[in-house]
Amino acid sequence: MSNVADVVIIGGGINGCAAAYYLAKGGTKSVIVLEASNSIGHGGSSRNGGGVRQSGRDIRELPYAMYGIKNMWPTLSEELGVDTEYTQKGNLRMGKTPEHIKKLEALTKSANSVGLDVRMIDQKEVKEICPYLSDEVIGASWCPTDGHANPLTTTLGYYKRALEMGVKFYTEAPVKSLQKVKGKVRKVILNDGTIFEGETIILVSGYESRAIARTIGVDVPMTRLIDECLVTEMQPHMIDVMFGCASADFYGHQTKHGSFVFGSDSGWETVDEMVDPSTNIPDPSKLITNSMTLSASCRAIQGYIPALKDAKIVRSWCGWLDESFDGVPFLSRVDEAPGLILACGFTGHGFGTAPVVGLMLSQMVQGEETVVDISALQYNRFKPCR
Amino acid sequence: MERIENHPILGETPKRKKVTFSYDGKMLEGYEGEPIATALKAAGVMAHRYTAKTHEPRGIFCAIGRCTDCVMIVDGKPNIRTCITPLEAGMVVQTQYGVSATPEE
Amino acid sequence: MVDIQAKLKEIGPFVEEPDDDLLVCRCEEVTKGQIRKAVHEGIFTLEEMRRYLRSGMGLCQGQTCGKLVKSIIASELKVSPAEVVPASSRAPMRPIEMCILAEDGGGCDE
Amino acid sequence: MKIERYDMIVIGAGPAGLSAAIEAAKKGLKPIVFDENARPGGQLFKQIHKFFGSKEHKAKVRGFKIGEELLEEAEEYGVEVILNATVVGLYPEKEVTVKIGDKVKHYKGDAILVATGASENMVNFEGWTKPGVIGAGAAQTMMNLHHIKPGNRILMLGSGNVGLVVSYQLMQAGCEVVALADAAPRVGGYGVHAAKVARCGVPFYLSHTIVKVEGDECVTGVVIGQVGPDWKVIPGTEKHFDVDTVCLAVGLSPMSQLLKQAEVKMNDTKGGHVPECDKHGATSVPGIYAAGDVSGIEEASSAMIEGRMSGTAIACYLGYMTEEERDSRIDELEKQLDTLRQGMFAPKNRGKLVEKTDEGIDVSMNLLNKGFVTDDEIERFPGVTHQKGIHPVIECTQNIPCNPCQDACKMGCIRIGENITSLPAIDPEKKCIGCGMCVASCSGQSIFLVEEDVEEGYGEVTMPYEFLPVPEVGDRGVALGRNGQYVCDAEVTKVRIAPAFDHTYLLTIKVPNDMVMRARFYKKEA
Repeated sequence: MSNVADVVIIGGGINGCAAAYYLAKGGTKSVIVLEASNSIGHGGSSRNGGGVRQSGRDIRELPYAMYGIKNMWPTLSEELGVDTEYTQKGNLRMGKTPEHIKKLEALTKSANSVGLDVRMIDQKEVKEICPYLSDEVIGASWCPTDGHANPLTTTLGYYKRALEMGVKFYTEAPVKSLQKVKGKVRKVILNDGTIFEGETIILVSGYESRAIARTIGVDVPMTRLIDECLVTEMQPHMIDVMFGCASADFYGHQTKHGSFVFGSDSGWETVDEMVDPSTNIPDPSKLITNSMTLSASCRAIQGYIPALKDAKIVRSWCGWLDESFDGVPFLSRVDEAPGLILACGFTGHGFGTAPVVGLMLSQMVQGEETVVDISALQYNRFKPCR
Repeated sequence: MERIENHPILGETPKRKKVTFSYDGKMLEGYEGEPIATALKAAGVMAHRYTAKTHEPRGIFCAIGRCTDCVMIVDGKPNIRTCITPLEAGMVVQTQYGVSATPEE
Repeated sequence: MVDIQAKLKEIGPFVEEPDDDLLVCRCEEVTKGQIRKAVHEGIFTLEEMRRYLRSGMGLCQGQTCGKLVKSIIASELKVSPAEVVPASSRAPMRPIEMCILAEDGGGCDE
Repeated sequence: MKIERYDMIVIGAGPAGLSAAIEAAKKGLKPIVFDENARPGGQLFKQIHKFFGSKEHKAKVRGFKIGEELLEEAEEYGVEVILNATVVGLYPEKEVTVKIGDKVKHYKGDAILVATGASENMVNFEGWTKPGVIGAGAAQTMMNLHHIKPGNRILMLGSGNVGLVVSYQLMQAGCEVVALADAAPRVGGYGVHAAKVARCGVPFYLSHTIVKVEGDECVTGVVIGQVGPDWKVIPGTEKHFDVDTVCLAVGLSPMSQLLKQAEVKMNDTKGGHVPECDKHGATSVPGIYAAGDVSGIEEASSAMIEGRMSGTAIACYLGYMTEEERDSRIDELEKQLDTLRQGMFAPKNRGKLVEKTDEGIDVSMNLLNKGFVTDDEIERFPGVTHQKGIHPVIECTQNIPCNPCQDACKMGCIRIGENITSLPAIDPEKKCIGCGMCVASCSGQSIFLVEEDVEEGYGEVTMPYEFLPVPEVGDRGVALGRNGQYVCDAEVTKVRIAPAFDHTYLLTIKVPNDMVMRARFYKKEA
């Protein structure tokens, strides 16, 4: 086993797998992916609502989000040889109060400023798009080029393709630290002492990136927040759009399979702590859902889509999202750590942009210009408040 | 299938109230409170649903509400586990095709 | 640490078998061949198999096929079933209507 | 949000859960028991056969009666049992959410006992999804709870105790069991269970598996075939049966999802995914306990004792009894449990071929391969003697934990001794009066009364009989041998029933006197 590669990617989530795939496709000879857990896509990649959207994003993210939807998603299933279930039937971000509408209008205005086709629609038009919604919904922002896909098959599709192209994947390979050699980040040391070396190291491990980056003196300003998802039993085909709401009550869509996948919260997430119940010691790897969230989510969903009241929930799950200080990801090289590329802080909406992020990571490694300018995603963009 | 009226160990089956219900438009009889699946079995119904992908018939498999193979459309609601749902007078029970009440082509 | 490429090399390429069209997951109608093939594509855990093929993700949540899928993965990987990472277990234990869950714990007065 | 507190929350009102709640309630705890089913008792209410063990294990009492007794005891000690109560999740801080009717409620227990039992394993073969292929548990549920025949002509797959017991129950319900198949080379369950099925004429096909199930809309037939050492079917060995039902009894797995959700440390074993427990049933999470099948598949009798042990441990954990009190009670219960875990079918012998009994007698290989002991093999067992006049013949040939026959005989004809797994032996010095109590008390239905000479050329055999219709005196029919094959014509000379027999009729048939050691079942027609 050769532990030396051109690129070592820390994190076997969708961004890591996509980066590995585009690197291999772009001709990088040796790529290694290290995944801490025992499964690929164990983190946010398998714990999200599957939104592939531009609307609602910070304008710094819009250029690449739009690039991905225009140039990558439509052909992705074919490229990966899996059904990504990509459906481009629009995103409905709903509002129930004048305050909600105001918020949506502001988002819409800023998105229009960078050329996104998104507009405000009234209740009548909302009902035309989706007749199952509650009368409480008074308006929405509507982005017809948004959509959704299946994060599970998409992630594993990238993984499968990357494997086929010779990328080496190691699971159950948790990284303990990074180490510089002659001023350049090169060594990746696992908990069990195994050492990997790469000309370039891509750190794409969600919130865990923070602790790993710290081992070479880099601190990435982000926090961790729990989010929960649930899925219903199969329903007759009803709705193609992706849902969201101004109040962030819930988000989700009906899958190709017929089940509805939703994400939501109980409001207690900021103080939620994962604890190993055997020892009572905090352990974020214990992904135990909260006893209140399931019902809180159902209340939220029913408040918007009463037609689903008899749909049965078959499963719920939760996951951490890596929330960056300003809600916008970090995607950049690091001045004080040459050889390292940071890709984290996706703040719960990294799935839809994963193809383009993967592509741009490969371009950064291969010394090419990225498809869009991402200088606004620099890790050191923050300035003191006074 | 025959009902067991008298059993060597359990003795005579207690008398229960007869009710009628509809199954795919036909009127059938069963006993109030027994699982819908039991009443259907007594009437000779074996296939409760046809699957979504391959359209194959399914019927009672575990009889205790775990495997969900016996689900049907009951009073308009799909995915009702008939093996553990008590029969009531006037229930409308329909074969489930995928998740709908009509066969797809 | 699991070296996926090394393991794939060790188990060799996917070879079709006569009973590949045998159904394994009754709810989602996943066949033995699909599961076997997925192993050769790098899907080694029950969790990944669920995500990839939906096996065990249907109404019964893998209560019927869990053990069967596990043994197929194990035999394809040439290990004992106990070595295959099991799937996690999540609430609700049985399917529950959204409207019933929505009644629970709502409002501040409770 | 409202959370109700209880000393002890028990999930599952089966034998383990109820026993634990009773034991704890006796010590002053207020337990609440949730069960998702409409009736309590777990699988006990589907068990209509008499249980094994000794008096303290409620031997010779039928399963559903044990269930009734447990319920009465639970009520007596104020155990709250909530039915149709589905536990949705087991969350941190020992919180459970429960769906009761149309409501979801939250409870916290100072201790939680998970006693959720087991679920059936399944095997897949061509056609296994067709309506008419059912689990053995489904068959029991249909016939013993819902009073409907699972099918008319049935093939059973699986020769463990479940497969054997359910085959017998199917016949009691009026169904025809056309064959019993198992891929294993030997019968997995108790020999006495196999023998009572085989003597009714059910052929056993060991080393056989299902090749395919036929039928379009539902099952119309099944093909089985012999398996080679690679577990693959040997071409040319296929056999077809016309059946409308195929019943699967291929083992059970612990239903441990709730424990997994609670992040209890689990072990993946051959017998399924089980929690890591100490001998009291305490899991890795303080205050969460597990008992019964969920912590490892065993019999209901063991589950009841395990439940009592956990109930005791929880009572101590919550300060309702001292450690000394706990330890002395646990010792007592452990002894009972140890007794049940002795003999050929002890957990330590699982998967092993035991060739000799504890007494040093060669085990009947026919019993293991075909389900019955042959006429010459039976002679070597201590329960089989030849005497003048009426006497018991005990065809109990394996060391299993069971001894009611010893107490049943008031004359002292039957000896088992201290060790309840010893084979019952006949004391030829003691005189049998032909009361038949031993015949009715034998849970394995392996005791017969034999009298070689009742009249010129004829003798009599008295056998346990649990089918309908009950033959009448004077009926003429045929006697079947241990292998279920015709041995001779027979006439019913006596039919006895008594409350003490508990629904087991004693049927006496007259057969030629050279047939008294061969005739073991009676049928109206061949």
